[in-house]
Amino acid sequence: MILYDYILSPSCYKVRLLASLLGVKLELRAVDFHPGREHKGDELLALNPAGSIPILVDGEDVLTESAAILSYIAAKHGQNWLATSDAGEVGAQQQWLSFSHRLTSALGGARLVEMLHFPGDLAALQEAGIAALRELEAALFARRLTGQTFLVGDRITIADIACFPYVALAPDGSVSLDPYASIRIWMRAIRAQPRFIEMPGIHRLHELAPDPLAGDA
Amino acid sequence: MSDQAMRDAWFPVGLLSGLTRAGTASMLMGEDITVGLDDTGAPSVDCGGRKLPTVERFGHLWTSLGAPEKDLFTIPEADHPERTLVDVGVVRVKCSPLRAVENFLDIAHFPFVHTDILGEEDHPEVNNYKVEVRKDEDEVWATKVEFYQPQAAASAGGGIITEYMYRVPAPTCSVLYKTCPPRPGEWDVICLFVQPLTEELCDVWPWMALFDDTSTITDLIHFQQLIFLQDRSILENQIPKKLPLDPALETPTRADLTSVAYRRWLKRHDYTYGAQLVAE
Amino acid sequence: MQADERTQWVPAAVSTDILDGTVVPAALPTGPIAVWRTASGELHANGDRCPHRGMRLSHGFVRGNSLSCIYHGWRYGRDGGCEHIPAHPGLEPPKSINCGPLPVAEANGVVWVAAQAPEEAPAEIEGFEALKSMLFCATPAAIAEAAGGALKTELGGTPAHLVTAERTPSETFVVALVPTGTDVASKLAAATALEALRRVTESAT
Amino acid sequence: MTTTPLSNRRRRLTIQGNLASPSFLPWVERHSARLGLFCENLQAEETQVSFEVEGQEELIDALEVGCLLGPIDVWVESVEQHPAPSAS
Repeated sequence: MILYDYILSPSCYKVRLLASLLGVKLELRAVDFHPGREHKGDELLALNPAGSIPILVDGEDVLTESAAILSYIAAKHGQNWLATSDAGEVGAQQQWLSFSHRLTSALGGARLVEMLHFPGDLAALQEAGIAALRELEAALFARRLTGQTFLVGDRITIADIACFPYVALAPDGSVSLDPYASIRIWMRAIRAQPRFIEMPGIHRLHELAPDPLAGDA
Repeated sequence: MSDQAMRDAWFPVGLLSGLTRAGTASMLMGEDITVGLDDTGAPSVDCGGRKLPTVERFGHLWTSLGAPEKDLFTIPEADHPERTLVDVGVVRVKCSPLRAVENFLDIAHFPFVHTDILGEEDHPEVNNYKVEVRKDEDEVWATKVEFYQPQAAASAGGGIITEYMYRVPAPTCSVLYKTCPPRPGEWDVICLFVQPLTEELCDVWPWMALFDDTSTITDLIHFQQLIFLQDRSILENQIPKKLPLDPALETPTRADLTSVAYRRWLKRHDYTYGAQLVAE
Repeated sequence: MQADERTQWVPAAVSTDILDGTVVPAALPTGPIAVWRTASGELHANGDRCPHRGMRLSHGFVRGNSLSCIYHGWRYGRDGGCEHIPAHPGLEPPKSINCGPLPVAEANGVVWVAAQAPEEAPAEIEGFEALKSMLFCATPAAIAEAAGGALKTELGGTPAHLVTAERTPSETFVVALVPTGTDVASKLAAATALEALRRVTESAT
Repeated sequence: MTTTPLSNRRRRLTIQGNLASPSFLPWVERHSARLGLFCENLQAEETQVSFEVEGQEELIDALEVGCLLGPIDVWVESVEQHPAPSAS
C-alpha cells in the first residue's frame, strides 16, 4: 500500500497511526504540501482531482478520503477495529466518522490559519471547534458512566482514530483542551496503545518507556 | 528601553519564490507591512506607504523598519555549489521571537521533545562546550557541542555522536553547523530565521544548505518541519511568554550556557523586543 | 490577591478525572497549576511552571512518585523538590530547586487546592459526590442566577450542588455534585441538564 | 562532624562588571540560595563582587551561569572561579 503523505497532516497521520497499530507496512511518498503545494500539481490531481491528501493506492484501489482509507485498512488487516454487525455499533461508527469531518473543517481549519498562513475566519472556526469538542466531551463522559473508554462498542476502533488527531492538535489552532477531562482520558488511552506513533504536536507518553533511573533505586 | 536597536536589524519576511505582484499582508514588530513585487518585478516591502530597505539572500526577502548599520550577515559555507538549498516554508508560533531562537540553541531538550530522532532518554548528558562572543563579527558562537543522536538527519542511518556549532549573527536568527554524515569534514547548515510579528507572536522560516545525495527535497522539508513542529507546543507553553533577561525565576545550568550567552548578547545590544526585563 | 483569599480552598478538578500516574492542568486565582497523582494514587499540586525554563509542568509526565517536565526532563518529587536533572546526571539537585507544592485535599470527590494552607479542611457537602466538571463562559453570579438564584439546584430531576471557581473574568470552572449512589440514568440526565444550564447561562451573558 | 559528598568543592567566585545597583547582592544571595548554596566572605565593590561557596561542582557552575546574566540593572562582564581554602 502506498500512502501519499505529509508529515504535518493530521489526516495522513490517522492512516499512518492505524497502520502502525495494526502492524501494517505502508510505503510512504512524501508530498510537498507546504510550502510547495504539490497536492495541487498535475501528477497528484490526476490521482485525486479533489487536490487533497492523504491518497492511498493499493493495486487497483485508490482512496482519497481518510475515513474510507481507515475502513479499508481495517477491513483488510483488523476486522475488530470496525463496528460489528450490531446496528447500534454500525450507526455509532458512521456517526463518529462523519463527525470527524467537522473536526477537520473546524479545528483543522483553525490550525491551518494559525500555523500555516491559510486564509479563513479564525474566530468562526474556533467557535465551531469548541462546539465540536463540547459535544465529544459530553459523549465520552456518557461512555465513562457506562464503564467504556472509547467511542464505539467495548474497544478501540477506527472511530477513535478518525477523531483523535484533530482533537489532540486543537491547541495548534489556539483552542485549549484544558477544560475537557473526559477527552484527556480518552486521548491518553489512545496514546497508551501498543505501537502508538507520534506526530509533531502529539507527544508520546514518556512514562510508558522504562525509567532510565530505575536501576539506581 | 527603546526598540530602536531591533528596528535597525534585518528580518526575514517571505520566501523569494513566493513573492507576488498582489502582495501579502504581514507584520513586523507590530507594524503592518505588505510583502511582494513592485511594478518592475523587484521585491518590495511597504509599511504604511513607506518603502522599506530590502535584501535578497538565503532564499528569503529581508527587510528592516529602521536604518541597518551593517549588511545582512553571510553564510560562506552555503555557497558551495554541491549543497542542496532547502526553503522549508513558514510556521507561525505564538511565542516571543527570542524564545524561538533560544529553543533552537538548546540541545538538552532533544531526548524529551525529539525522542528517538535527535536524542534519547538513555543519553541525556550535556558535556561542557565552549561559548564566546566573537568580537570582530559581534556574533554569539557555541562550539564543540556534542550530543548523542539516534537519527541526526534525514540521511542518517543510525545513532552517532553529532557535533554542532551554533552561531547567532542577528537578534532573531541562528545558524547551526552540524556533522554531515555523508561528507566527513563538512558541516550541514541549518538556519532558523525568525520574523517578529509582535513581542509574543512570530513567523519562523527555517532554511537549510545540506550535502545530501540520497534524500528528495520533500523528504528534507518534511524532516525539518517534523523537528520544528515538535518544538511548537513547548514554545507556546512557556511562562512567561516573553524571554526573561533576568533569570531570577529560572535555574540555568552549565547546559544552558548558549541560552545565557544569547540573552547576555541581547541585553548588551538592547535587543529587548520580545524580552521580559524584570523577572515576575 | 488578599491574604484571606490565598488561604481559600478552590475547586480544581473532579477526583476521578485525574487517573493514577497522570498530571492535569488547573488554575488558582494566582495562576495556572499542575495537579497530579503518583502511580499509587497520591494527590499533589504545584505551580504550572518548571523552575528551570518556565515550561508548563502540566504538559509533563509522572513516573512512580515523581513529576517530570517534558522540556528537559527535570524531575520533581512529592515535596516539589528537584530530584534529577538529566543533562547533569551525576548531580544531586538540592531541594531548594522546587516547583512549589500547594496544599491539596479531596472532599465530595472534588480536588481542592489553595495557594496557602487553609486552617480547616474543605467543607463537606453531606451525602453528595462530584459528577462532572465543566467550564462556563460566564461569571459565577450569572451561573447562580441561571440555576434559579442559588448554586443548590436540581439537574434533570436530581438534586444537585454546583461548586464554582472563577478562572478568568469571563470563565468559571463548575463542578456539579449529585447525591451519592445516584443511578447511571439519572447521572446522565443530570449531565445533560448541566449542558443545558451552560447554554442558558452563556446565551444570557 | 558532618560529611560532605566527594564531589563538593569550595570556590571563590569573582564577578566583574557594572555592579553598582543595590539590587545585585541580594540577587546573588537569592540565586545562591535557590541552588542550595550559601555565600560566605563576601567582598563587594562597584565593579567587583567576590564570595566563597561550597557545594557540588555543577551547582557552583550553575551559580556562575546565572550570575553571568544577573538582574537587568547590572552588567556582568565576567565571572571567574578559583579554588578557595577549605573551611574544614
